[in-house]
Amino acid sequence: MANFFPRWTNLLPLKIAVCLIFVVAGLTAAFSYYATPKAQRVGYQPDQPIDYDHALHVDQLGMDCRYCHSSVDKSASAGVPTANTCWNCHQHVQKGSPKLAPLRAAMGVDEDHAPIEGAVKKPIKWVRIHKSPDYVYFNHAAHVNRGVSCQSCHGDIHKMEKVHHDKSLSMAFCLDCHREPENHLRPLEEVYNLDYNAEKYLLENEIKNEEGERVTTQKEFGELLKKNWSIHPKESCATCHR
Amino acid sequence: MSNRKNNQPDSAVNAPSNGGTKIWRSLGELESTERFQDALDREFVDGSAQMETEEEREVSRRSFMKLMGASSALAGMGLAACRRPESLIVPFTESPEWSVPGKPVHFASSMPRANGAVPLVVTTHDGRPTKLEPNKLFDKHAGTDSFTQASILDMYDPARSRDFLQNGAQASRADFEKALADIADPSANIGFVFGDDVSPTRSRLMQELKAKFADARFFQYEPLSGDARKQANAAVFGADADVVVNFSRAKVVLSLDSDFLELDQQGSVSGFYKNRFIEGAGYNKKANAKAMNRLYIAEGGFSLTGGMADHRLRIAPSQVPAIAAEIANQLGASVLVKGGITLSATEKQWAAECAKDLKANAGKSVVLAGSRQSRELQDLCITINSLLGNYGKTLKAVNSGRGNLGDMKSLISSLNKGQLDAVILLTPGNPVYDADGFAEAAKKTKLIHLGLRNDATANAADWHVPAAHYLESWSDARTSNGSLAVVQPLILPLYNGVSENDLLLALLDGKLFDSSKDGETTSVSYDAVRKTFAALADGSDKSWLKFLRDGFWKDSSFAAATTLNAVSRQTINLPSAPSKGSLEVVFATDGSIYDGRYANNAWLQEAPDPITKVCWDNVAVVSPKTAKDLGVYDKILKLQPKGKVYGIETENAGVGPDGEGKDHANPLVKVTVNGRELEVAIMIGFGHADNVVSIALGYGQGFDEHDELKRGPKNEKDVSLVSVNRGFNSYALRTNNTPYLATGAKVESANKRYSIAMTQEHHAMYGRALAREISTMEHDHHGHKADFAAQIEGVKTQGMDSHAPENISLYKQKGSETWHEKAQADKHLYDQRQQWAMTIDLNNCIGCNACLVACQAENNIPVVGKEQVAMGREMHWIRMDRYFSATDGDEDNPEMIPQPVACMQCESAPCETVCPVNATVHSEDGLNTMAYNRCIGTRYCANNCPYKARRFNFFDYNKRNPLIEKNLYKGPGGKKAVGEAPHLQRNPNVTVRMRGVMEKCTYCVQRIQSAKAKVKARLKKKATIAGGSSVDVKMADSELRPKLDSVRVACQDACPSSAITFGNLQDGDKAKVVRSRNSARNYELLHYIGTLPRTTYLARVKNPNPSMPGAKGIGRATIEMY
Amino acid sequence: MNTKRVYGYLAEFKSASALYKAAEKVRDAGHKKWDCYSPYPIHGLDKAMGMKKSILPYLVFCGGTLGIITAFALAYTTQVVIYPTVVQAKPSNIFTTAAFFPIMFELTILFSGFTTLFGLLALMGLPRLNHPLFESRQFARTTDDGFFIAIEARDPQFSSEETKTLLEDVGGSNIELVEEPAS
Amino acid sequence: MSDTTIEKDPNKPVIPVMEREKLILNNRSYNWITERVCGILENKQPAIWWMLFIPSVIIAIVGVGGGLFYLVSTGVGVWGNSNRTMWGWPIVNFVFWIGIGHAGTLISAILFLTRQNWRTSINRAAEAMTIFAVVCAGIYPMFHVGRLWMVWFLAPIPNANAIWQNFKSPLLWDVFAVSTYFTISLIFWYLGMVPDLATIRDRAKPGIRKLLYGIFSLGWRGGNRQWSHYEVAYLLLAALSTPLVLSVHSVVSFDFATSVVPGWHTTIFPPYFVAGAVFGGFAMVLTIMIPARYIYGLHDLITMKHIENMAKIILLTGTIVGYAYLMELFVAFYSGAKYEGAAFFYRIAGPYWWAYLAMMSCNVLSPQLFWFRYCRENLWIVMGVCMAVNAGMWFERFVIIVTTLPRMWLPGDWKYYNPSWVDIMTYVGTIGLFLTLFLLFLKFLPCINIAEVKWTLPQSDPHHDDKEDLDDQGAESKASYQHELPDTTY
Repeated sequence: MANFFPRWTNLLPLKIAVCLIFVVAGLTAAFSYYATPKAQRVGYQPDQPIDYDHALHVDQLGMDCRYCHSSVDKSASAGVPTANTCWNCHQHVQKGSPKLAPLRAAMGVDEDHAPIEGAVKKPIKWVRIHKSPDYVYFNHAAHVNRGVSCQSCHGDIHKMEKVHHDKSLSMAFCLDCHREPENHLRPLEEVYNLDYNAEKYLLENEIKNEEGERVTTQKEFGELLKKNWSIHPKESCATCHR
Repeated sequence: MSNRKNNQPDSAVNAPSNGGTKIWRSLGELESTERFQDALDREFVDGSAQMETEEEREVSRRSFMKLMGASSALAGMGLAACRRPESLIVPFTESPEWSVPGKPVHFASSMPRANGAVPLVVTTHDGRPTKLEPNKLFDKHAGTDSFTQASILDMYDPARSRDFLQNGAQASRADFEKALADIADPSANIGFVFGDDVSPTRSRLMQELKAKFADARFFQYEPLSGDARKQANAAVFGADADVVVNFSRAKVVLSLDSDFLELDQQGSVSGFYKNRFIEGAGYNKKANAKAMNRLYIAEGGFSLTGGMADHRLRIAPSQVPAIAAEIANQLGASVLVKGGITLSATEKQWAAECAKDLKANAGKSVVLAGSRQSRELQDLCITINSLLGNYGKTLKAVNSGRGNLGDMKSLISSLNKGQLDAVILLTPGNPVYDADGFAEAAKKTKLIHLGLRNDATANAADWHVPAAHYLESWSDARTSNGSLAVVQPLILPLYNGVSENDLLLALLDGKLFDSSKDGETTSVSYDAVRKTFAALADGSDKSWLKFLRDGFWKDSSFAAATTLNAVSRQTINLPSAPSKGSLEVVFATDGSIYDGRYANNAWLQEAPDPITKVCWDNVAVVSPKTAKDLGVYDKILKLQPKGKVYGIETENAGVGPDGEGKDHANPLVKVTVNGRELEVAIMIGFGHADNVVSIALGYGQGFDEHDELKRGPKNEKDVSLVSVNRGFNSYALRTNNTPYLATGAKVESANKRYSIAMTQEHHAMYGRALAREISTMEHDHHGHKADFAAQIEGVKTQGMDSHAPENISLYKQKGSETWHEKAQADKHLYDQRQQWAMTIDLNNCIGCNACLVACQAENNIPVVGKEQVAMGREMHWIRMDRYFSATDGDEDNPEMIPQPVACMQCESAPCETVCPVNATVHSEDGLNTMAYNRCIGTRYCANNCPYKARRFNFFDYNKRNPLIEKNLYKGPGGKKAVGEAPHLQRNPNVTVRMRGVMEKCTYCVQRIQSAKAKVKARLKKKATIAGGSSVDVKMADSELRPKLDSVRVACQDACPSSAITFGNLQDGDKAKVVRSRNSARNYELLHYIGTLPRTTYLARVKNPNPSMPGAKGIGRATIEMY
Repeated sequence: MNTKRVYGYLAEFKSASALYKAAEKVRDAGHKKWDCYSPYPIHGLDKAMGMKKSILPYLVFCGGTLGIITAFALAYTTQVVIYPTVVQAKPSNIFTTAAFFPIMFELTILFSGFTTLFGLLALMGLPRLNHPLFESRQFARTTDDGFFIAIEARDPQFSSEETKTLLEDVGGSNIELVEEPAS
Repeated sequence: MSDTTIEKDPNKPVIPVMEREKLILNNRSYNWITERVCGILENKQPAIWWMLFIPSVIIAIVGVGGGLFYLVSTGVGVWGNSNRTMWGWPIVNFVFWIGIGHAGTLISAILFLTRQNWRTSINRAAEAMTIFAVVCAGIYPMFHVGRLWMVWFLAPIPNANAIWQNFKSPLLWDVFAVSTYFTISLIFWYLGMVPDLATIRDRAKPGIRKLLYGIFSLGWRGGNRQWSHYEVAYLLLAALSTPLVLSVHSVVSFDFATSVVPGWHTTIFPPYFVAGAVFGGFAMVLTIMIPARYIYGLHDLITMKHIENMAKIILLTGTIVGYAYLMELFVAFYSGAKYEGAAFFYRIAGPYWWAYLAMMSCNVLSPQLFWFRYCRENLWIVMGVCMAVNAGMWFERFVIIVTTLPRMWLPGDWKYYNPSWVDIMTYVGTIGLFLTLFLLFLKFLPCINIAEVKWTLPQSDPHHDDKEDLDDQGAESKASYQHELPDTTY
């Protein structure tokens, strides 16, 4: 009787094994990259009914975050401006600009701002970009009031002509900061100053720590603030989950 | 949504009303009824839809089912392209006043009730009322009962009446307005039937109506109103007089068959509880037995008041006057009792000693008669009180200002005489169902009914008007002590309902106010109420605003009434005492749904009856002896049922004769009385008077084809999914002459059984010192005496704790309070600012369900339905255990001790260590946290929880409506209950748990968190206002601590007896909770396991009168356990 | 079938003992690349063939050690270093190790098991589905009741004559020259 | 039996006293053994096989398939569990099956280490049983969780939540223990089978059979240079499995022993669970092997000696278990802890007294029959006792779990537990699944370890000088086996 299996089958098992290793490794890599919030969210940049330009309003016109997101330091949710907040300025500025059509619709007026009879004021429907899961209870006030800036989670909003999702906002992301808040803490006055730069700030005003040495880096500064304000972020579940 | 349309033939669009059982399948569908659409638009202007994607609108807020779905899908595909579905943020167009997105707003209002309005603080989210709290400004010791807590669900009841009905068929508002115009003819004889509550505005309008309609007659009806009591008081103190009790002055209280603590309130009870604290309400005094009041009660079946009583006399209600007479005579009256029982020696002694005690405390005592008891008793009660000189001291006769109103009897007679062209029913009662003979009589007139439910009366009436809930309407009311309280709307009527005042005003002005026009024109009721206020208090805007803010008007009260003439009752005639052959039937008030008006309230239906622990049904309760006499049980049942094993009878915690769990079925009996019959399930009630059958009222309003006893379909239109096939209608046995009790009843077994769902099926402590008890009286046990002080000291070592040492952990304890210094220094693990704890004072806890329901409202706890409860799957985070204990083996007269059990937040929590996925771990501030989104449902934690305080979502109780027959078991095929109105009640700060997740009490962590956030905001202001740079500002832990006792948990707020104390251990002695924990009465439940619970109990103290019969046995439930 | 490669000589023996004796002789003849084939392991044959002890145990020991280390590292880093949690008031430090023992043990076994499996396959040079010996018809009886000795052509001392005679001398029967298609 | 052996064996001096009972009777030849064993899977299966197979497949599909589908689609609520009794039948069945599994490993590993050659005839089937039992067991903890789709939370894989498992939880230990146990048993079983697969390969005609057996036998040649490694590897695996099998059931017992539940919180659990596992496992081996032996006429391979030895082990372990039961009671009584005492009192005399009675009589009393040689040798009795033990072991787990949880600390939450029809259906389903797998095993794999059995034959000793010609012996034996079958007495 001859060999039942041809000779080439001798190497076959080895080849299969090698291939398997590569496939599995590849899949793992792909999964661990694509299935993370980082890949899922970062860069998300939907079109808005009105392409509101943060760069223009904040960076050039120097508006404060709280003008529109007025409840950020009062409530858990930062709040999205109501139509009449926009209207405060735009009833005078950019009259009749086609970009602002949705706003006028919301206010029930026509191009030259004459109220339309019996118009139903349909609110503006903004597309949501930053969204933590329903079972996560993030409290804006609790953070901005303790020296954590908008920037830490939303990135350089003031440079964005069209807002996109900048940080992953995954649980790991939260934990990083809850474990080492010193990397993010800044003076309460500077929380809404998106151009803030720790080094620059520390050059301008001389700040000394306990030992009386001058603080120069964000880390040292953060440590100092953490100490002064006795900041101890929690890591236990109930901090965010209820 | 289409698939849901399919299993919903009558879509809300084309069939707006299909009787009581209509429910929306989804908010989306809900919108399509355009009336609700603009209700939505006006009320929660798209703002409420904030942060919901279109398809999310179907899903209830904060339900994270979809999230799970999404995330697992993502995990499955793991594609870069796949983002979460686009979602929208829809801000208001014009920001409404006060509203800050994500922040609740609180308003003061009050709930009108027969025995005095309840001042409330209402929490609203995005314009949706979500939670009711007692108005602590009004009375800082006041709480609310379960009815008040649950009343918010009535507003969102999907089966609530929404349409005008003409003879039960849908009609338009316009038609009704026309009909109303015809009726409102000045010459017409119109009868108005009000409820028992007192509303100044209504009283004022009544006068105006009198003026307009000369022949108008005014009646007052509630099925459980005590007419005898009113008449008695009227006879003595003048027409529509009322007597208000002031318990805080009373040292001795004698209740003659009155459950004045819960179902038969005759005045604010917070005073009574104040006098139960032996260490003072703030736990800041030394334990002092003298400080404690003493409560005597003579009653038939156990009531919660009876459970609190220091001395309880078990006697047939019909014979209570005999005792009363005995006492009266002891006090110097000379009343001759004809008929009835001849009091036994003990009973005589009981009365004598009680009388002595009362005399000794003349002027510092109160005697109360059950308000539904006979006129004889009422008179005797007044006699005794006046003999004791209690009037003007502990009792105050006042003029309620109701105006002289007729009762149901006179209404029916005048109907039969055909004297009324039209009757306008404004009472919360449901006369067609609950008033004997009304239905026939009403045929002779035009019946106009204003009500919240499509109940029997609504469907029988010529016209039914959908009422506005009290949270939707402008009105005012009087609290029990007569303070003027405001009833202000928190939301526009969801279904454009009509308030009582609107209707009355419509008759006056001839045009019905349309609440949908509100905003353009101010509500007419608003004007009316304000006018009344101006008349009674002050017309200035300032005081009006203060009134609205406080919710009540400080210096307002009833006008005092003067004693006109003394009672002159020389003889009383009693029905012969009940016997085996001719029993006595008591038509009891139901602890869950009162008189039946709350039948559609799922929370209340599922809340176990405080005494019988029966959910979703009512039963006939009899004493063990009577049960045996009736032949429904072959032997007299013991508290700890014995069982036969291997032929030997043992005390083996065996299954009772009715079965247990899902097999629990009670025998049916046929009750014949007043020449009428009723088949009703019967149950043993320990401590119940012999030969007396108590049947709670309010059930059996309608049945469909699924009914277990095949009683349906019957009155199907009168009920909703919640109230269909529930219990037995005992109104059928009741006549207007026997409103409270009927004698000469025959009861025989019907050889059938009916399944009953109970949350507690074992009623004794089985020799375990769980709910501990001591007595102020010296206690002598086999020679060794223990006085009060010694007993207090002994609390901690009752039961097993007297000899068995607690289990010691191998590790050095690291529970967050007891950590050793090194760990304490580690701020990462130990929180210097707050360590939370709770104490429950069994001395004040009466075992009502207020906390249970409040918790349900606060924490989005689902209802699971009768079958699931029977299987032991109820979701209440608080399990209200109540134990009977028979000291000296006197099983006929046991004591009753309640014990609410929720998660104890053990510092060394057995549940934590066994969770494989770290879903439940300890928090820095001593909470035993539960991360629902991490839980995979191994259920090991619940097994390892000695207190069985954890609840598991066996089904999607939130998503699948558990009330639809077998719906839960249909899985994906089942009907979804997503987006139903009750979901609008949900607390947005608490996750709605999905199927397969464990849940439990978390000390209302959402409240704790918001308190912390508040502190931070406050400090930020301080830091920035300071002027200098915030960098230099120092913030100490002490500053960062929430204000002393500022965090109040839901159950604590609701508790009417302030038995629950919650607070921060780090506040030290300043915190009430720390003081109460330091009390010697403080003990840990199951101390032996060494779980170091953060929730601890304070032992109950009984204050017996040493010379009373059986005084020795009182307060010894656990004291002799070793 | 013209070009064939010689694998070596295959001789059958009557019984285990015959094989044993033969093995000793072949060993003494100084052959290296040869092997005895039997339906079951014959005791002492290693000695008879002058083979060294298997090194497998050492591999497995390493595998096991790796396992216990992995387990401890995994448990310790996740529980103590990365995210310490407080459960039932238990410490999260080195004293927690006691709670890790079960998993450390299990992983030790698991890793050892895998090492054994793959180590064995490697040492036996399996899976190898095709082998010249399978060309021989009689060889199929090894797995039933045949006892064989095969001396490979690769063996330095192999020579078509002497090897054949050697096998005859040691009592081999139906001696066969095993060849396989070169292809 | 033994004396007949002596008659039938002329070429041995008859010294009954010294005679050591043979493992393989009638001096079978290698070839006979091969024929006999391979015959089972080469010839057509007897009708009885189909009669067993078809129903078991149906039961398995309906019970396990249907039951689990309903469960996952609808919710754990379809089981009888409640907030009082969070673990009911599912965990009872889990522990039951995992216990069954242990005898397999025990037989092959421990008996191998202790050089108990009589194991060779039964270890293959026993190991197979282990694998299949663990498969059945594995179903439960997996589908038991409330959110199956989240079960990957149990695996320590790095994730974006930066959160990990709780390595202090006995359940996590369980996950590791059971999966390890399954893997190792599988390796052990498979490696042991390689040479036999080769045998079948070499007997198979070219075709699909040859292909498959060829692949799975990995090209085994039976050269001594393979055997020597193989021997070592097998020894190592045995050495690994022995502590493993002890640890696994100890860990399973930790689920209970480490809790605070009265009646669970006892140090005696680990040893007593292991003993119980061995006990139940051996019973199950016998329940399966005795019919198989009869159906396939393996009397010479699985002799009365094997059966008797197993009966003795059952007697031993059964007595240990009985001791544990009594010890529990004594400790509970002696501790003076009210709750412990009550827990055990309710076991005996509580609402579930019948379960305790069943457990006691099946597990403690019935094995006592094995004190008598007659009972050990009467297969009907042996069968009966084994059946009783199987039931008894299930009741043991029922007693531990179900009678404890509904009567724990606070009388306020006491409630009786009833299983739902889904519980029952799924359990029956797993029995079907087990049988299905085992029957398939009989059909496609050598149910007896051919190589090792040959190794135990006297002529296998290299120094056993042989007189007779094996081939004839083999031929004759073949003949003998043809006419032997009818007059089989068992």
